[in-house]
Amino acid sequence: MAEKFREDSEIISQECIGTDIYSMWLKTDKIARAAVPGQFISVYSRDGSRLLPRPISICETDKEKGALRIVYRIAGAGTREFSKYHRGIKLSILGPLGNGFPLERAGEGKKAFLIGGGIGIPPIVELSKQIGGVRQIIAGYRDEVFLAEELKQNGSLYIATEDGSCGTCGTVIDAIKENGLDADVIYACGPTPMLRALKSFAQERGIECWLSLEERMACGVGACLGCVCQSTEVDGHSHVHNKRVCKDGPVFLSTEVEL
Amino acid sequence: MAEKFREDSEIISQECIGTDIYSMWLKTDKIARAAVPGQFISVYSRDGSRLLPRPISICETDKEKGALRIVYRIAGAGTREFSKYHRGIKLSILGPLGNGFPLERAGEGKKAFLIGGGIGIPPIVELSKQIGGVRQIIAGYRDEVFLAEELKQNGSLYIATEDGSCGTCGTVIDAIKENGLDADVIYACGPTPMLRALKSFAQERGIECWLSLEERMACGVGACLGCVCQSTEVDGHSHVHNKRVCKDGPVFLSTEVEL
Amino acid sequence: MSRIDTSVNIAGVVLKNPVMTASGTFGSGEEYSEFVDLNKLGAVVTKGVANVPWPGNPTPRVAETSSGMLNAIGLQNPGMEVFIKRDIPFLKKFDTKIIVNVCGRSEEDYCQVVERLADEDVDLLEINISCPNVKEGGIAFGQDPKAVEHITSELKKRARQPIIMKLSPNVTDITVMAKAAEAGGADALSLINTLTGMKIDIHKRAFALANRTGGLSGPAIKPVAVRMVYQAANAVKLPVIGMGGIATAEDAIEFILAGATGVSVGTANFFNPTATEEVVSGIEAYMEKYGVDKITDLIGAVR
Amino acid sequence: MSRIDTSVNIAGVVLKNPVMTASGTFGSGEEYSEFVDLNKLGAVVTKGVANVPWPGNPTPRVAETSSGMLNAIGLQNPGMEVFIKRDIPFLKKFDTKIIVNVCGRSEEDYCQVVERLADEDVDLLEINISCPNVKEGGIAFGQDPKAVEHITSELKKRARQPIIMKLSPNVTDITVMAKAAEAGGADALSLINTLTGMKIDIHKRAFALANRTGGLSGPAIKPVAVRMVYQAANAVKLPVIGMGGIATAEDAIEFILAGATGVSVGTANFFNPTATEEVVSGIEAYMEKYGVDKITDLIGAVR
Ligand SMILES: Cc1cc2nc3c(=O)[nH]c(=O)nc-3n(C[C@H](O)[C@H](O)[C@H](O)COP(=O)(O)OP(=O)(O)OC[C@H]3O[C@@H](n4cnc5c(N)ncnc54)[C@H](O)[C@@H]3O)c2cc1C
Ligand SMILES: Cc1cc2nc3c(=O)[nH]c(=O)nc-3n(C[C@H](O)[C@H](O)[C@H](O)COP(=O)(O)OP(=O)(O)OC[C@H]3O[C@@H](n4cnc5c(N)ncnc54)[C@H](O)[C@@H]3O)c2cc1C
Ligand SMILES: Cc1cc2nc3c(=O)[nH]c(=O)nc-3n(C[C@H](O)[C@H](O)[C@H](O)COP(=O)(O)O)c2cc1C
Ligand SMILES: Cc1cc2nc3c(=O)[nH]c(=O)nc-3n(C[C@H](O)[C@H](O)[C@H](O)COP(=O)(O)O)c2cc1C
Ligand code: FES
Ligand code: FES
Repeated sequence: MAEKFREDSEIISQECIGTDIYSMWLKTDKIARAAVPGQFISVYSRDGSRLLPRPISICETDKEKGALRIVYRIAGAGTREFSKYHRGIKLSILGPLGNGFPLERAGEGKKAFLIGGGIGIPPIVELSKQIGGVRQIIAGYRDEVFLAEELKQNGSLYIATEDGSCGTCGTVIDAIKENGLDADVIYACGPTPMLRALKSFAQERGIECWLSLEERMACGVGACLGCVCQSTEVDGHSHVHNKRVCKDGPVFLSTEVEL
Repeated sequence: MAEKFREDSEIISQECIGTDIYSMWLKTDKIARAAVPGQFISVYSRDGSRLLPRPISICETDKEKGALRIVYRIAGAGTREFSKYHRGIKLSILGPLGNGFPLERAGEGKKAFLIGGGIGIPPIVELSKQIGGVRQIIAGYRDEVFLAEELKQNGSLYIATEDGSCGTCGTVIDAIKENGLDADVIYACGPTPMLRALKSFAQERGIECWLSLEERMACGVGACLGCVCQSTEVDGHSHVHNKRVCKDGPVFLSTEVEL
Repeated sequence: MSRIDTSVNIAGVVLKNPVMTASGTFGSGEEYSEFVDLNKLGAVVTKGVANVPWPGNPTPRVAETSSGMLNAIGLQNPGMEVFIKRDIPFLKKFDTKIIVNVCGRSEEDYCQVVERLADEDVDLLEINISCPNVKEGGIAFGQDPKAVEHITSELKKRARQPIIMKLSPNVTDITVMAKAAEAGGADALSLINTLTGMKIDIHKRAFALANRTGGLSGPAIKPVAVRMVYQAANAVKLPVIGMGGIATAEDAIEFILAGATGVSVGTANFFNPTATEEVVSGIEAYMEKYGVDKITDLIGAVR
Repeated sequence: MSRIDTSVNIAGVVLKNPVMTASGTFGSGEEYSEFVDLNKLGAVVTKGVANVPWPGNPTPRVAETSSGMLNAIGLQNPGMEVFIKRDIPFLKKFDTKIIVNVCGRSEEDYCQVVERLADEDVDLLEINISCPNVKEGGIAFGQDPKAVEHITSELKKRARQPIIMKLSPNVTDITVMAKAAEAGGADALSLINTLTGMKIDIHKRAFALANRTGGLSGPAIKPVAVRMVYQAANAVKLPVIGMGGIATAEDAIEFILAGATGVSVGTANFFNPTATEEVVSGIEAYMEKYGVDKITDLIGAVR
């Protein structure tokens, strides 16, 4: 089991990279070096009225500097608080958490789809840097495009927007079809409807498919059973049809889970 | 009735002036100009888990710059929070609150005692600047002396320390006696035992005596009845033997209140 | 904004909007009228009024807790005669409804106040049945359904204004109390009063409040309050006034969606003196944003 | 620090210090053993265990509130057989006491778990009587004194380990429940379980929890918990384990001064994974500072 660390990490920089979307680099002692793509951190609020940590995916790591990047959208009071902080402030974080994407399922001679939807795009950045084989990155947005520069550097990027303002008009699956793409393995993170569509898409085409799920969390470490998803089979830990997104996931094989 | 203002005031400066004692200057739009000596402000926490404002006396005002000074001791979580803030941060404050010291009871040809005990000393600074007549300032401390420079500038300063490290060894009353002082009117702010002693001292000598009381507050404006003290007579507002420290006080004639 | 209808009807009394003040946190309106335009509020609910002046409890009467506060004011009030002479005329100057909160130590106390107010120009009476009841050995009326029904029907007989029974949350099943008040003839319910709590100063090794226990209020209790408002509103046909931790329009709308016809702002006044007015304008903004024409469409919309 | 005695005795079981984990917030210890040295804790209290695996409630199961959180996990657990095979051996590796929290949907369920655990190497059983009770129409055992006394005496007959009855705070008078448990033969009490609450998402106009209501925990509820611990400890002769919002040593000492012999850290683990250990060392520091030699001198010292 990978080790987890609790750190008071210093904000190296923070910038707004889109409407309500922020990018923050954090200096960490150990977390950045220990992290693998697809893992997340728990970010603790500095306001005592907000107790629960916010789970945020690791978008990039700089192992040399021991720094990690998160990219997040303001969704409520917690993320709004984070967006107000500037360089030098310390944020308490816990990580790296969860399992991460299984890099070994791709590699030399294999074609992979690396798919991100909306605020599920950030973890795809580090994944695209570390994974082997042919990298076909498909990013789906409602309208405004972000993180595209980073993604382009690590593979062929295909964009889909719901309003058609950039790339394919439609979903990430529309983009795959429009560009006639195929793959041996899928890695994806994004909203549940997208993951659900990818699960059946992968099933139809018989492609191995790894999905990163989201669920409301409390502990983030597997103790509270707050964040479960339904599993196809009885789970080895819970002994019921439930898996913990925070600990057994967030990345699951699409056939393991019900969506 | 004096007008009260709610302002987001900017911290001009903050410094530590003694063990756990902080001095802060705040830029205000209207409060500093409207304030009279002995009034206080309610300082709101920025941490959503702490709801109630902290009442802090106005130590000095700079009417030209529209600035006011508070001097406070770390007593718990709220004052600890304030002590961490630096220049530029905005603090939400409400004031000026309460009645203040009746300056007209002193003046030309009258001798006044201006007495502060411990963290009750701050309001005596502005009082000593604005009051007329002969100003005999008596400041009582446990051990560590603070604000003495400011006090010296506006009158003759007599110091008492409980441990005898400076001035008279003992209480403010010991200092009065040791120095053979007398006065026509007393103004005082400090811990209840000191006020209680002054009340009987004044009674014995037949001196008019104004005391600034402390009580735990919630609203700070007279609405909640959280902060009452016992009054000698049935009070005209409450119709019972209670007066509101925040609104009817904090300054009372010693004969009006039970201590 | 004129297109939006925020008015609500509580027992035949039409309020221009559902926003009121919670009893005991707003005096009789005078202190906060320096910060808030009382004309903008649906109603002002006064501090509890008894038949005679009450001195209340010794101090300390208040203490802070995480996202909440404890109070043991002990219902200090100047008695109904002073209230009628001084506070009603003050409130009559404003275009807002007047709701008088009534307290007592015995059934007779309550009856006297209600009878005395019969000919006064007030709109509604709110009966605080969480007052300590000396005769019944310290258990509040509000914790026994038979007592709730009985006192409600006694007061209903005497009251000229509609009566709102204010329920205590310190009960096993709030629906039992709500139904008892309905059976007794209540015109409306309000809830929740404070949860009984305690704080100890570990350095002084003493109770933080002179009274030992006090009532917990503020954002800390909001989830309990929303739950009870939801349960009560679904258990009876009466309009419900919801309160407990309301500090923003979002909080108020949460109570309305749970089933509240009116909402009261209490402890929030202490940390934001303009909270009541902000709740009013925030509700309007929410209705604009989501295209809600009538606030009554939101009442109990989540079920 | 060796001079200081932090040990407490709960129903004949001596804990090295009063600090435990609150059931359901610490799993069976494994997850938090990455952050905390379990050897430092007085006891580990496990997640509720039933006779058979329970799938729990649909998600969302958790929501945040001001200084608190709501949970409706629905007592998901792998059942007693897995628990005995996997979790007890894990906990036995540490020098700490093991307290198994027991849940059930019927009296038989509880009896089965208690009987099955009789020969297992656990120190104490904590009986969660706030579980939904299918047979009695959804009202929890814990809200009816007759049911509390009855189930306590039935379990007492069968249990080999001392039993701690864990009381629900959603009652009018906690002392009635405490006395009922005592009359039924309980060896100790623990309180409080969560307060029932609700949260509504006003933008989605939907309940924040799939289960609609959930249990409120965290610092928000501490004043209610301290009050109930004080009342219960003064109403019965049994040792009381206090919990509800304990996040720091100061909080723990507040409960001890109110009458608690043991203290449990729950929700605080979620926002500070090392909270339990910090409470242990903070209690020692407090005792050092004030020259308290035996922690038992602090129990119920404020009255
Ligand atoms: C493993 C994981 C990784 C994540 N990575 C990112 C990321 O890289 N960037 C990013 O912007 N967001 C990410 N999220 C979502 C992020 O955790 C939530 O947006 C955040 O917790 C909201 O907190 P808040 O206080 O701002 O909003 P709140 O007021 O708490 O909630 C606002 C809305 O956000 C949604 N939400 C809240 N918490 C969660 C949650 N734990 N999971 C899903 N939805 C939630 C709710 O639907 C709610 O309506 C991730 C979530 C998970 C579980
Ligand atoms: C009119 C007035 C003027 C004041 N002026 C000053 C001042 O100029 N400088 C200064 O340092 N302090 C002043 N105080 C006291 C100050 O308000 C408290 O120290 C502060 O509120 C404590 O807050 P906290 O969160 O730090 O501590 P808490 O954790 O809230 O309390 C810590 C301790 O402080 C005491 N305390 C808390 N609130 C009050 C209160 N309202 N009145 C009296 N004691 C309290 C309690 O005994 C408690 O044990 C004044 C109080 C009043 C009523
Ligand atoms: C200081 C204070 C005094 C109160 N006095 C009364 C009262 O006189 N009568 C009454 O019915 N409720 C009284 N209450 C209860 C409030 O009206 C309200 O029911 C409770 O505080 C919950 O709302 P809140 O969380 O918005 O404050 C008082 C509450 C506080 C904080
Ligand atoms: C996520 C969660 C799960 C819980 N599960 C259980 C449980 O299985 N059995 C039980 O008796 N109490 C359970 N509780 C209640 C806690 O043990 C404790 O009584 C309550 O949370 C108050 O303490 P706290 O405020 O420190 O969390 C649970 C609480 C939480 C937050
Ligand atoms: S968040 Fe607690 S188990 Fe996943
Ligand atoms: S603090 Fe509310 S009346 Fe004084």
